[in-house]
Amino acid sequence: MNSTKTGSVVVIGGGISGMLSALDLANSGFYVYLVEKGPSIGGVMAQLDKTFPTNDCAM
Amino acid sequence: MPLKYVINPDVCLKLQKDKCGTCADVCPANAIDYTQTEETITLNAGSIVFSPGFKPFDPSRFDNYQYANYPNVVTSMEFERLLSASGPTHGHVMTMPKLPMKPKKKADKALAEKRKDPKKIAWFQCVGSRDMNKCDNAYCSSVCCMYAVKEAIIAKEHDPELEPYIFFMDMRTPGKEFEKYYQNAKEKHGINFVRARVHSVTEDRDTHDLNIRYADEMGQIVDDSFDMVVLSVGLEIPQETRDMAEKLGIDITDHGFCKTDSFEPVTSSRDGVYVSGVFNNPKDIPESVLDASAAASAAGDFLADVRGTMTKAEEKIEETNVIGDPPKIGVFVCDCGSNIAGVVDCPSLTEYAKELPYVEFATETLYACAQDTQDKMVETIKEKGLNRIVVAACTPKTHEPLFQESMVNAGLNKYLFEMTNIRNHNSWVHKNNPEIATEKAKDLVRMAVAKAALAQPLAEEKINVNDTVMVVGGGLAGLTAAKSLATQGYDTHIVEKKDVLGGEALKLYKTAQGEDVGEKMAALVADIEANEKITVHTNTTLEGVEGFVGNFKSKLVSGGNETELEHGVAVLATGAKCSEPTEYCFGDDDRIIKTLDLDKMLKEQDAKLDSVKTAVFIQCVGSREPNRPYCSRVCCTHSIDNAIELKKRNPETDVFILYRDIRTYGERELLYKEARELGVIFIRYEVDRKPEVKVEKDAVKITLIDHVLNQPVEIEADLLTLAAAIEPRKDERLANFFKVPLNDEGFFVEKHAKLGPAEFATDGVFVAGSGHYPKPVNEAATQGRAAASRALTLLAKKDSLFTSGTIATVDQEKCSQCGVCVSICPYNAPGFAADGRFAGTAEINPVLCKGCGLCVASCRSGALHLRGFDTNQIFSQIFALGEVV
Amino acid sequence: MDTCIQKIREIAGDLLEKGEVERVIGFAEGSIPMATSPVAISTKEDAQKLCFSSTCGLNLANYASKEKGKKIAVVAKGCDSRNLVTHIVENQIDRDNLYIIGVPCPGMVDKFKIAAEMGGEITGFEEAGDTLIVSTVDDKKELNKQDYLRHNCSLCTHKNPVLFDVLVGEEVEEQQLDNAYPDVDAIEALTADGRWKHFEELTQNCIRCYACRNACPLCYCPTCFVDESGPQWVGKGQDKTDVDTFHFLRAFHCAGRCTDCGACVEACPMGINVRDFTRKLNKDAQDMFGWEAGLTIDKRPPLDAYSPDDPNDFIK
Amino acid sequence: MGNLLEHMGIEKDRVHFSWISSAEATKFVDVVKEISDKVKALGPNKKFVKDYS
Repeated sequence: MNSTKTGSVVVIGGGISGMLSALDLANSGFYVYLVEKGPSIGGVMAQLDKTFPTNDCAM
Repeated sequence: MPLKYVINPDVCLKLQKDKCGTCADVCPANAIDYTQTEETITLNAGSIVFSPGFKPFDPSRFDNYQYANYPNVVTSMEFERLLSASGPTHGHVMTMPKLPMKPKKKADKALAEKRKDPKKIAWFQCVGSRDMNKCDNAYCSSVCCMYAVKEAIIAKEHDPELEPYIFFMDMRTPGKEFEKYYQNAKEKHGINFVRARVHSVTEDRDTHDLNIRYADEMGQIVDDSFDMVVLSVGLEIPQETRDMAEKLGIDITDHGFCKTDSFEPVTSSRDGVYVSGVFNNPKDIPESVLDASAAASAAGDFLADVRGTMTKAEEKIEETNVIGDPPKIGVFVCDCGSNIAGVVDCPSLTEYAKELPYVEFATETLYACAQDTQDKMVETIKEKGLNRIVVAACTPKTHEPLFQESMVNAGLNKYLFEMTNIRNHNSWVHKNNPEIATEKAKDLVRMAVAKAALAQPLAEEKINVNDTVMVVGGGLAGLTAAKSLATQGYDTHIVEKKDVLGGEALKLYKTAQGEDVGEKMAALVADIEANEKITVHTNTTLEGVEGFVGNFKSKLVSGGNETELEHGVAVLATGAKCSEPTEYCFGDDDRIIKTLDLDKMLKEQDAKLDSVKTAVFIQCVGSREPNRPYCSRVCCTHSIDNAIELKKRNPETDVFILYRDIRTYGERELLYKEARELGVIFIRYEVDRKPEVKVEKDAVKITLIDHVLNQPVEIEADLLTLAAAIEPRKDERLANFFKVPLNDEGFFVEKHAKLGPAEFATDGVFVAGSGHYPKPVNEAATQGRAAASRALTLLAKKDSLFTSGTIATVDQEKCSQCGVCVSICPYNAPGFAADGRFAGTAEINPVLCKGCGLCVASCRSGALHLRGFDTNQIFSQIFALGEVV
Repeated sequence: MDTCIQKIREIAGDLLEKGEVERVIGFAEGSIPMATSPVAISTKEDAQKLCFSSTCGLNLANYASKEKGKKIAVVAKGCDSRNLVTHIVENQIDRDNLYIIGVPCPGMVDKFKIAAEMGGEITGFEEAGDTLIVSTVDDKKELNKQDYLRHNCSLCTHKNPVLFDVLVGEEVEEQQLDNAYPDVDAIEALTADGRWKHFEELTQNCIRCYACRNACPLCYCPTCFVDESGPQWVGKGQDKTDVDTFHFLRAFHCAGRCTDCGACVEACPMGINVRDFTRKLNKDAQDMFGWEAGLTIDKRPPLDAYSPDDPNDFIK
Repeated sequence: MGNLLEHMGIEKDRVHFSWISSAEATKFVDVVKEISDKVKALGPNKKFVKDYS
């Protein structure tokens, strides 16, 4: 590994996967840029009503 | 999600024609700025996580379903919004949902008058998936079967009169707890499942009801009429994403999904670029969440040596001492848009709150959780010198931490906060009785204020975290987790009871993508053994665990020698095993084998294979049965893979697969397709009409009823492979060591089915691999990485890990030393004080206490109290409720 | 009976003389017939004060825990020994500091019943085997003890101590009962209103002296819930609801721990059978958990322990 | 607790224990309806009620 690497990560996509990836990275010591093309993060999951199989609210 | 309005520049009159401009005039915050334009920002980053997601398939181009033309044909995504309380109909399902709720056009108005509550709804599965005729999506989208079942159940819950029908090819419910959900849908909820692909939909011109035509299983043409049709659309990778992938220089499959290695399942073909979510093959939420953490782990591994170089420390705000000060309560009433204000009279509620004892300030907010409201809250607290805050809004489960953060920003202890739920508990359930709802909201606020007045600042204890990690289980998932943790600098110990590392994966031949498992595992094991940070304990068992997050002490026993390992976190990756079939004459004849036996033969190039003329596979052997009601997930793909292998070795071999539903989810579907093209014959059987197996001298005879012909079919095979169920190890002792639960079947129960799939509710304990649920190589590796990532976030927080303030405390004067608390606590938090004035009385270890209150309720002497929920606070709430105002 | 008393005195004297214990808790004759009372002695000479008869109905475990930290010996009937077990389990006594002088119990007599039979003030009480010789100023009767047993003793299945260091006298035969709870069954057979009436009448004379609580070896909290004023769990007056709440909650504090020793009833000056509350819970403990209190020092009462597979049919 | 209350003559249907998660809205509604129907059928409770007047 070379030492010219930057300790930051760009996460492209603000859906559930992108958001959580960004959180894990930020919480484990990396600076994170979360990039989302839409006006808000949340992705498709935020539009769902309930989730299977527990029928928990998706929000 | 930040609730901010944005301007759609394509239709904005101001931007397009420089007319209008009303929004700038009316915005009290002067937030409108027409001069903003696109900016290009260059970011320097060490790596990229690419998680672009998917687009729901657009069914407009299917002329047979007339989605574009019929008002009652909707997509599953649209139906999802119909069910949602925050959707356009506030959760009320009605026909013609695509029309505006209050239509303006004349034709729409006429149509809207025909709106009704649907009584019969049909779901069509595989719209835009598993389809090469009308679109090019040969893969399975993996999620539609389950979401359709869910939508049908929820719709039926809304209206018990509803008759939901789901038209499907194979029901694909191979996830954890999915099969039970499907069976419950059939048996408890009365959802109708029809195995058919619907040919076409026509519309009654007058009523707009939909007539459908399909061939049932016996080939009979059936006509039926429905009020609504929901198209279960698949997940698709849009062209835009493919273009971006090309720009990023990463390889994608024909369908636009990222190409990854099964053993490095989130690593793209380009160094430093990691992928997650549906772009990395169709998947549901928990798998996307696992991908997310796994990608974080992989990106972190790549940047291990520069970790922590760019992060900034948070500024600490001095906490105001409020002890002794009279309560000065601030009340924030949230409208939640129209969610609350649409029912509850929020202005009068706010006025009412102002009159309550100790209330210094009360205000109404459109969205209490919005960032600007939060900033205002901080400002108000400082300006008015408030020392207790009540928010009347939604559920503390999701929003309490946010408000508490604002408390901290304003210099207040976060436990001086009280939240009352006037949405879920009030405006949503009493939406038809606004007056009563307003009264109830007043009661709730009065109770919250009474409790808040008694709130005390609570201290959180710092937890010291030991840097060492223990991974239990040296299979693929455990090794993957260990490798990532060690790469990022943590001493990692792998505990394996066998004499070699590798686990069940060593018995596999190839992955679904054709990788040689043996070779890959050997390379992984070599990596592990070469890693200085990793200590491998083979032939070792775990005989006891003490302690808690950050401070575990485990007893390891190897060959009679006992050692103690101190570690901060643990990853449980104990895997699963193949069950021994009790049916289909297994064990009576060496031509009847299990899938893993066939893998062994293929691995060893067993000469016996050359003489096989007819090979039969039976699926669901011991799975999806009353005593093992789950689907073993991997067997369909595994058998098909082996069937292809046999066909390729010798195209003359007749290969039959006897199945109940083929569950080749995601791009595994392509294998199913390939198998059919190679001439593998698939015959479906019903669970109550299982194949019969007889061992004869020249052949193993298999008889079953063909579902198409409804005639008995007899196959004489010289190799019968049983897809035996995958069974958890059901290690109750291990579960007990770490206080983690097992489900009915013996799999570990994760923290949260959706959002916490690689960790346990017990802090500092993580889960990976088939001990959680049966999974193929790539998913086990993903979960291994995900568990590592979750563990890493905890280890990285080393200096800022605190307990909760809401824990039990002991009034030692009152303690009778009876020990009920010590005995009853599921978390071992209470103990007896060893010395001091109160030696012998109970004391609580704040680190172990979860604040569940069991001890408090069990204490006969009234010596135990739950901070933040003290008896006087509860009483004050009850009395406040009783107050006639 | 006399040899048994002799033995108790001998053992007690011995223990005190050798300094093996600091005190011996036992029964001594009272100032009037049948009124035996608990006594704590600390010299060999005082050992002669110790006695034992069918009138020693109080539970000495109650006094043992008050001597925390000291080495003591306790005279224990079957039920006393079961409460000592409970005290060991509940951390009130250290087994190492406790010497149990076990007495196989012949059954205790119901003093109220004898007094009622005799009418006048009792001036003499002797027993010879199963015959009770009771005299008043102007009468003398021979009564059959079995007819005058306390109700709990008549249903007792643990007359012999379950835990002891020495046993005085031969073990007695334990009775086998087809139904250990006929009284509970009788109440259960009533209608809801009938049951309510039963308990209303039961507690109507209660003066809230708390003698039942004080006599009970299970009630050792530093501050009892009835004395607590912040929060005030139960009103302190004679309101019937508060009286019932006291009995109801006290019974709950005994759930799974009560040995049905009868000390509460023995102590009640108003003759209230408060066991009607606790017996129901004892029966439930037996039916739901197969549990009888105080039989083993290895297990805690079922309601003290957390188990994910507790019976939960009541949760719907 | 239900058992002893019932033993004392408080009708069984007046005391109810239920485990309902926040996701089980339908169950909550069903249970509450069931209880309120049962309690309505029993009429007002006169036992164990403190008279403050």
